[in-house]
Amino acid sequence: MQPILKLENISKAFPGVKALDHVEFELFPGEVHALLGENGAGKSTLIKIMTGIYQPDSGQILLDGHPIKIGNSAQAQGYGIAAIYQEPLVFPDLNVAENIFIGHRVKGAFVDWRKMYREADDILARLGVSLDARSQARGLTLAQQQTVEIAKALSLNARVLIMDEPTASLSAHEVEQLFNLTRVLRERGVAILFISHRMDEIFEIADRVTVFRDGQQISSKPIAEITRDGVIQDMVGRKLESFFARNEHEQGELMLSVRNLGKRGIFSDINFDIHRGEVLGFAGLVGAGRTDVGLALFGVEPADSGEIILKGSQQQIRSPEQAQALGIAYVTEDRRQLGLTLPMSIAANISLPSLRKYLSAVGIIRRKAEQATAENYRQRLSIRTPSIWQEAGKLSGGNQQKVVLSKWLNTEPQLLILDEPTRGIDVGAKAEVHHIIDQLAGQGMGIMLISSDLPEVLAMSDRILVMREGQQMGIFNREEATQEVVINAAMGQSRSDVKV
Amino acid sequence: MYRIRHYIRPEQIREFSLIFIIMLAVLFFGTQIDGYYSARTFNRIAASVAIITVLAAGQTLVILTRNIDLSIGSIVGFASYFAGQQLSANQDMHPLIAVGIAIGFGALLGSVNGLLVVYGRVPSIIVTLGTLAIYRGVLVDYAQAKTITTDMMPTWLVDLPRVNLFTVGEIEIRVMVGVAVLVVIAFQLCLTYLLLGRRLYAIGSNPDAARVAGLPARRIVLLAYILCGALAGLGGFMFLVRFGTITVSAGVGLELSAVAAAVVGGVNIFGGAGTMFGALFGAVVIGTLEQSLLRMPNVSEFVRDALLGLFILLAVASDAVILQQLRSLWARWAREARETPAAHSEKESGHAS
Amino acid sequence: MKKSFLILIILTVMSLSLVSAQDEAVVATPGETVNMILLPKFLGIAVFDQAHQGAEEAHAELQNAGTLEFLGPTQENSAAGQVEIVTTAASRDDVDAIMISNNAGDQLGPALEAAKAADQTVVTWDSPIPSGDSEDLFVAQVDFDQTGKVMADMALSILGEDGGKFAVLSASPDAANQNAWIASLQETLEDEAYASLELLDIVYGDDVTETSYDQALALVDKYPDMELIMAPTTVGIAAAAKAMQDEGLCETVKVSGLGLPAEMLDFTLNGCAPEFALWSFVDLGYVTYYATYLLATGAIEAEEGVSFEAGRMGVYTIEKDPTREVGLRIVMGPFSVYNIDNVEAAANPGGAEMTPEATEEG
Amino acid sequence: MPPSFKWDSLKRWETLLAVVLAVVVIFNISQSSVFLRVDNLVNLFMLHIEKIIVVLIMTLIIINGEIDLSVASVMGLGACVVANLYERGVSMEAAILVGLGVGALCGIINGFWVAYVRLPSLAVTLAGLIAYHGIAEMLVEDRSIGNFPDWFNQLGQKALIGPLPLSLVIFFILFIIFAAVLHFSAFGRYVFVIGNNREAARYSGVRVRQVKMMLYIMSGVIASLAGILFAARLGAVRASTAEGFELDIITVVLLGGVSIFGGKGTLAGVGLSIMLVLCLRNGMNLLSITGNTQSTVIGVLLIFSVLIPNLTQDFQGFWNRRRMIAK
Repeated sequence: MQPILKLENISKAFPGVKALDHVEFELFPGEVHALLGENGAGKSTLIKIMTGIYQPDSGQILLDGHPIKIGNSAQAQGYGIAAIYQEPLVFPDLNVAENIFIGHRVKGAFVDWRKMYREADDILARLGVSLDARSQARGLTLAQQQTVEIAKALSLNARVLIMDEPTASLSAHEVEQLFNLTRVLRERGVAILFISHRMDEIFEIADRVTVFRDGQQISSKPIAEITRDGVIQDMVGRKLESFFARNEHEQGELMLSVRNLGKRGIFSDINFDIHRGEVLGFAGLVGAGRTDVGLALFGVEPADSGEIILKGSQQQIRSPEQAQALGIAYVTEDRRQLGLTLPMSIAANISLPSLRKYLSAVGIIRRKAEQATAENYRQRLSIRTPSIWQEAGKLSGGNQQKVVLSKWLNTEPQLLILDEPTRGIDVGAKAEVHHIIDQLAGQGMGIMLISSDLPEVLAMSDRILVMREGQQMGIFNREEATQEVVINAAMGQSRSDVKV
Repeated sequence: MYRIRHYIRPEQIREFSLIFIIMLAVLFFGTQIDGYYSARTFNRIAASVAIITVLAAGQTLVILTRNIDLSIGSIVGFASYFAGQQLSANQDMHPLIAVGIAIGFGALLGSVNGLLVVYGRVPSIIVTLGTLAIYRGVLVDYAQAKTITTDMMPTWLVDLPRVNLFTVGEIEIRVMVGVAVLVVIAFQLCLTYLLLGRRLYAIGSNPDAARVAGLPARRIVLLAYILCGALAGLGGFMFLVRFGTITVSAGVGLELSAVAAAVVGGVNIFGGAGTMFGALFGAVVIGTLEQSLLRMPNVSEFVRDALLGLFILLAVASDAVILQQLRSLWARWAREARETPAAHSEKESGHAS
Repeated sequence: MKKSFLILIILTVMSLSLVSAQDEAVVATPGETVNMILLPKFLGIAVFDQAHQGAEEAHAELQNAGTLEFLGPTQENSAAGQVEIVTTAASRDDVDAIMISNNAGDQLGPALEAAKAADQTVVTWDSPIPSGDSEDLFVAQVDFDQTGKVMADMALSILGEDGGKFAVLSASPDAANQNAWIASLQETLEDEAYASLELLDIVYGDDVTETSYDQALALVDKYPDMELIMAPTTVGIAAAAKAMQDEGLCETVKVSGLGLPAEMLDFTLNGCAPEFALWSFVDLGYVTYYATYLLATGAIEAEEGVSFEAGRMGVYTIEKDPTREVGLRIVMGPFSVYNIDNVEAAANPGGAEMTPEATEEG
Repeated sequence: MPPSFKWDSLKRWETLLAVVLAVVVIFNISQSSVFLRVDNLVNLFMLHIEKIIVVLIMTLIIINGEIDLSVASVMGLGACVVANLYERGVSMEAAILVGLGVGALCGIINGFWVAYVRLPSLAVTLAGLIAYHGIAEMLVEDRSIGNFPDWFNQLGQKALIGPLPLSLVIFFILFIIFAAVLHFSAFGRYVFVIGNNREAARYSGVRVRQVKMMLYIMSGVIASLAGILFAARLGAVRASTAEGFELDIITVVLLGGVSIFGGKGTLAGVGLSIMLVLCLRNGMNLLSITGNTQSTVIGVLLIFSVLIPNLTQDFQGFWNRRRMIAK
C-alpha cells in the first residue's frame, strides 16, 4: 500500500538547535500512527512542517507519491492535512457551525446559514455527537471544542489528521468518546497521526508507534511488536525504574477538615479530612467540580456554605493571599495561562508569591537572594534550563510545571493542592513530578491531588475522593480503590459499559 | 429556555439593554424638557448622530479585528477638504463622483494605515496615533490656510441637508440620516452574511486560530482599514454637506467620539465581538445625552460636560452589569443542560435534523 | 548691533521729544534690522493668514533687513503651544520682537515676561493679555467697547425698532476677546436705546463647527421666541447660519455677529445672516507690524499719548486701554458692516484686501 | 539584570532610541548656538515638564495593561480646584492639599470601575476625560484665575536648586523613584506580572485589585500635582488648562518601547523617549518649525521607530533565505 503522506530525509535547524535530523516518516490510510518522544524530541517541529507553518531546510514531502510544497496552513488544508491541538484553536465568538466552516475556501462570498447549519448538524451526526451547531463556542468544554475541531477536519475531507495531545485535558469518559471518533475516522480511511504522553492510550488506539529522540527517529514498529518498557527506553534513552513511585509514610496529625462545603450551582456537601503526609486523590470527570473545590480552598472562588477547619481553627478563606498566609498553595491545571507569567524569568516566577521574603529594608528586591532560591529549586527539582533568568515561556511543559511547583513550595505550604500536575508533560518529567509528590508527603505536607489520569491517582493517593456533577460520591481507601470502583463512582451506575 | 440560549447570545441581548438605556434617558429628559416628546427632538438627534454613526461603523470594522483607528478625525478633515476643493473647481461634477472622490480619498488614507499595520507589523495604536498627526499636518500644508466655503459649493450640496428621504407625520428622515442607517444595515448584512464578515470576527476572536485555519488575516485586516478609511471619507463628505465651511481643523477629535460610540455600543475593544447596530445604538446613546443636555433648562453651560461624562459612565457600567447577569444566566443554563445530559440531547436532536 | 541700537535709541528719543513737542506723529525709518515673529492663535486659519499678509506688506514697505517669521501652534495645542513658542523665542538671540494674538489668557504672562527680560518687544494683536502686565502694546482691531454697540446696533437693524429676544453663541468660555465683547454688549444693552432687546442666554461653541452648529439648534429649541443668534466668532456665525438654513429657520431666526465675508456670502444673500461685521485682518497685521517695528527700533516708546504713522493706515495714538485695568492700546478700527449690498465685493478674490474704503464704515 | 531574550530586544529598542537621540542632539548643536545653553536646556524640560511627569505614572499604568485617558482632565481639574479655592480665600497651602486630594478622588473613581467592577479602562477613563473636565469648567467657568501668591508663581518659574526649578527637581526625583519602584521593588514586579496576565497574577496571590487601585490613585495625585505645577508655571488657570495632553503623554510612553498590551517596557526606554521628543521639539522650535509640521515629524518618528526594526528584520530574513538558496 502506498502511504498518503511520506516525509523523506527532512531536516530542520533553528539557531543552536537541530530540531529534526534527516527524519523519515510515513502515514498510511486507515491507520492510527502514534508519535512518541519527550518534549524537545522534534514532534512539534514535524507537525509544523506537515501543516506548513515551518519549511524544512532539506528533504521532501510526498503526497500520494508526488512531491509537494506546503507553504502555509491554507495550502496544507488544500492537500487535506488537518490538525487538532491540545488546546483547541476555536473562535470563541463564533458558533459551532461557523467554527467548522470558517476556514473553507468556498465559492461565492455569501454565508448560507441554513445550509451551513444543516451540514454542520450532518457532520456532527456522522460523528455521533450531540452538539448544537448554533451554540456559541465560548461556553463549550474543552472536549466539546475538540469535537468541533474534529468535525472541522471531517468537513474538510481531511485525509491526514494530526492529533497533538488531544487527550491531555480530557476526562476518561471524554477520552473514550474521542477514541470512538478516532475509530470512525480510521474506518473512513483517514491517516491519523496521534501524539500522547499517556501509554495506556497509545496501546488502546495506535496501530503503529514511532519514537523520536533529539530530532532523530529511533524506532518505528507495529503496535504488536512493542512493549511499554521498550518504548519508554527508546524515548528517554535509558531505563526508567518504577513508573509510579510511592513510598509508605506515617500519617501525621489532622491538618484540614472540610465539612459540608458548598457553592451554589457548582458543588455541595463536600466532606473530607487531610492529615499531614497524606495524599488525598480527587478523581472524577472533567467538570465534576474537583477544581472548583480546590479553587474554593485557595480563595479564588470562595465557597458560600460549609466549614473549612485548618489545624483546629475554622477559617473563612476569601482570597488567594489569605489562603497563602494560612499555608495553602494551589498548583493550577492551566499552567500556561494561570500558573506562570510566561515572558518573565524563571527566578521571577519562583519568587512571585513569596516576594515579601526578598525585600530589603527599603523595599528593594534582593536579587541575590532571589537567585539563590531559584538555583536551589533548579537543583532540587532538576529544572533543565541554561539559566534561571531565562523566560519561563521558553521551557518545556515538564520544566514549566517544576517552576510552578517551585514557586509554591517556596511559600512553605502545609497543604498543597495539585490540579492535574502531570498534564501534557512527558514521561520522564512525569516520573520526576511523582517523585517530588512522594517526597513532599514524606516531609509531612498534606496533599490534595486532583487528576484525570486514573492510573496516576490510583498509584499516588493514600485515599481517593470521587466526585460527580458537584457531588461527593465517596472516599475510597488505597486498598479498595480499583479502576472499576472509581469509574463507577465517577460515572454513576448507568455507565458501566465504559471501559478504560 | 435552552432553545433561546442556542439561538441568541448574551451579547445580542445587550443591544436591547442599550435600547433600554436610551429609553430611560428619554424618559428622564422628558420630565426635564418641555415639549421633549416631539418629532423635532427625534429629527434633531437623528441628524446630529448621522456622521458619527458612519464613523463608528468604520471604527467597529477595525476594532472587530483587534485593532484600532485613531486617525479617522484627520481622515474626515482631509477628505472633506479635498472633496470640497474638487467640487469648487468643478461645479458640474456629478454628485456621485463627488461622493466617490471623498470615499476614495478616505480609502487611500485608510490603506496607508492598513499597510503599515499589516505589512509593517506596527501596532495599530502607534500607526494611527502617528497618522492622526501626519494627515492633519499634511492637510494644513496642503490647504495653505484657505477655507472651503458654502458659496464655492454647487447648490445641490448646500441644499442636501434639508432634503428628506421620506417623512412620517412630522418625523423627517433626512438623506444624511438615511445614508447613515443604510451604512449600518448594509455593513450589518455584510458582517452576517458575507464570509468576509464572519472572518473579520474570527480574526479578532482568536488571531492564532485564524492563522492556523489558513484565513488570509493580513488581507482582511488591510481591507478593514480600507473600509474604515472609506467610511471616514464618506463621513468627511457628510461633514462637508452639513457644515459647508471647511477649515483645516475640520473633524478634530472625531476619532475619540467614534471609539466612544463603538465602546458604549458594546463593541469589544479586544476584538471579535460587536455589531453595527451596537455601534449605532452607542452613537445614539451619546447623541441623545449630548443633545438633550444642550436643551435642558437650568443646566448651565459649565455643568453639561460633567453630566455627560457621568451619564456615559453610568451607561457603560449598567450595560456591563446587565451583560454580566445575562452571561451568568446563560452559563447556568449551559450547566443545567450538561448536568442533565439525557434531557439535553433530546432537546438538541429536536433541531438537529 | 547693540551699540548701534543704543545710539539709535538716544537719537530717536531726542527726535521723539522734538516730535511730541510738536505733537506730530513719528514716522518709521525704513531699512533697519528687526527680527520679528508673528504668532497667531494657531495655524491654518484664513484670518490669521490675512494678518500675515498685511505684516508681509509692511515688512516689504519698511525694507526691514531682518526676518519676519510666521509661527504658530496647532489648534488642539494652542495655549501650551503659544507658551512654548514664546519661551523658545525668548531664549533665542536673533529675535527682537514678538507679535502675538493671545489664546492662552494670562497663562502667557510668565513667558512674555521672559521675552521682555530678553529685551524683546512684545505687541499683542487681535486678543490681548487680560492682565495687561507683560505686553508693551495691544493693537486692538476695533474698540472693544464699541464692539458691543456695533452688535447691538446690528441686532436692532435686523429685528427692527420693536426689538426682540436674542442669544449669544460665543467661542470657548475662556476666549479673552470674545468675553470682553460680550461684556461690552451687556453693558450696551443697559442703555435705554436698546431696551427692546433681550439677551436670553450665552452659550459656547468652542470655535468647533460641530459644537457651534448643535448649540445654535439647541438655542432654537430652548427659546421658541428667540429671533436672533449673535455670534461674535467667525466659526460660530457660519455654523449657526448653516444650521438655520438647513432647518429652514432663516425666516424666523436670523444670525449676526462677526464673520468673514467669504464665508458668509451665501447666507447674507439668502437672508439667513442679513448683516454682520468684521474688520480687516490684513490691515490689522499691517498696523501691528508698524507699531512693533517702531517700538523695537526705539522710534517710539510705549507710552500714553505717543502718536505714530502706520503707512497707508494713517496716524494712531497710544492710549490707556479702558477695557482692562492695566495696558496700553491703539485702536485700528473701524468695523466694516456687511450686508447684501457690499458682501459680494468683499468676498470676491479681488476684494481680499478688504480695505475700509471699499466698505461702509461702521 | 541577567540576560534574557526579552531584555535583549528591549536593549535593541533602547539602542535605537539612543542613536536617534544622539543624531538629533548633534543636529541641534550644529544648527543653533542656543541649544546647549543652560537656560535653553532648562526650558527644554520646563516647556513640557507637566506632561513628562505624568508620562512616568502613565508608563506604569500601560505596563499594567490599562490606560488612563483622563490624566489631562485631572491635571486641569487639580489646577482649577486650587485656583477656585484660592479665589475664595482659602490659603494656597490648603488649596494645594485639597487639589491633590481631588486628584486622588478621581483616581479612586477610575480605579473602582476598572479594578473592582472590571469595566474596560478605555471606556471608564474616556468618560472621566469628559466628566473631570466638566467639573473643572463648573469651577472656573469662563474666567481666568490668576494673581496667585508670589511664592507659588516662583515655584513654577524660578530656579530652586542651581538652575533647576521645583518641577524639574520633582521630575528627576520621581523618575528615580519610579525607576526603582518599577524595576526593583515588589510593587513594580506585581505591575509587570498583572500586565502580562491578570489571572495568573491573581492565582499567585497578588492583590491585583489593590495594585490597580493604587496605580490609579497615584495617577490621579500625580496628574493633579502636574496640573498645579502647570498653574504655577503659567501663573493663571483656565478651564481648558492641559486639555488634550493625554495623547501627547501616551505617545511618549509608546515611543519608549512600552507595549500597549501591557507587561513590557522599561523606564530607561521611556526616559530616552522623553529626551528624544523634548530635544526634537526644542530643535524644531529653534529652527522655527512649529505647528502641525512639528506634530507630523513626531508622528513619523513614532511609526518609523517600530517600522524600521521590523523592516530590517524582514530584510535580514530575506537576505538569509537568498543566501541559503544560493548555497
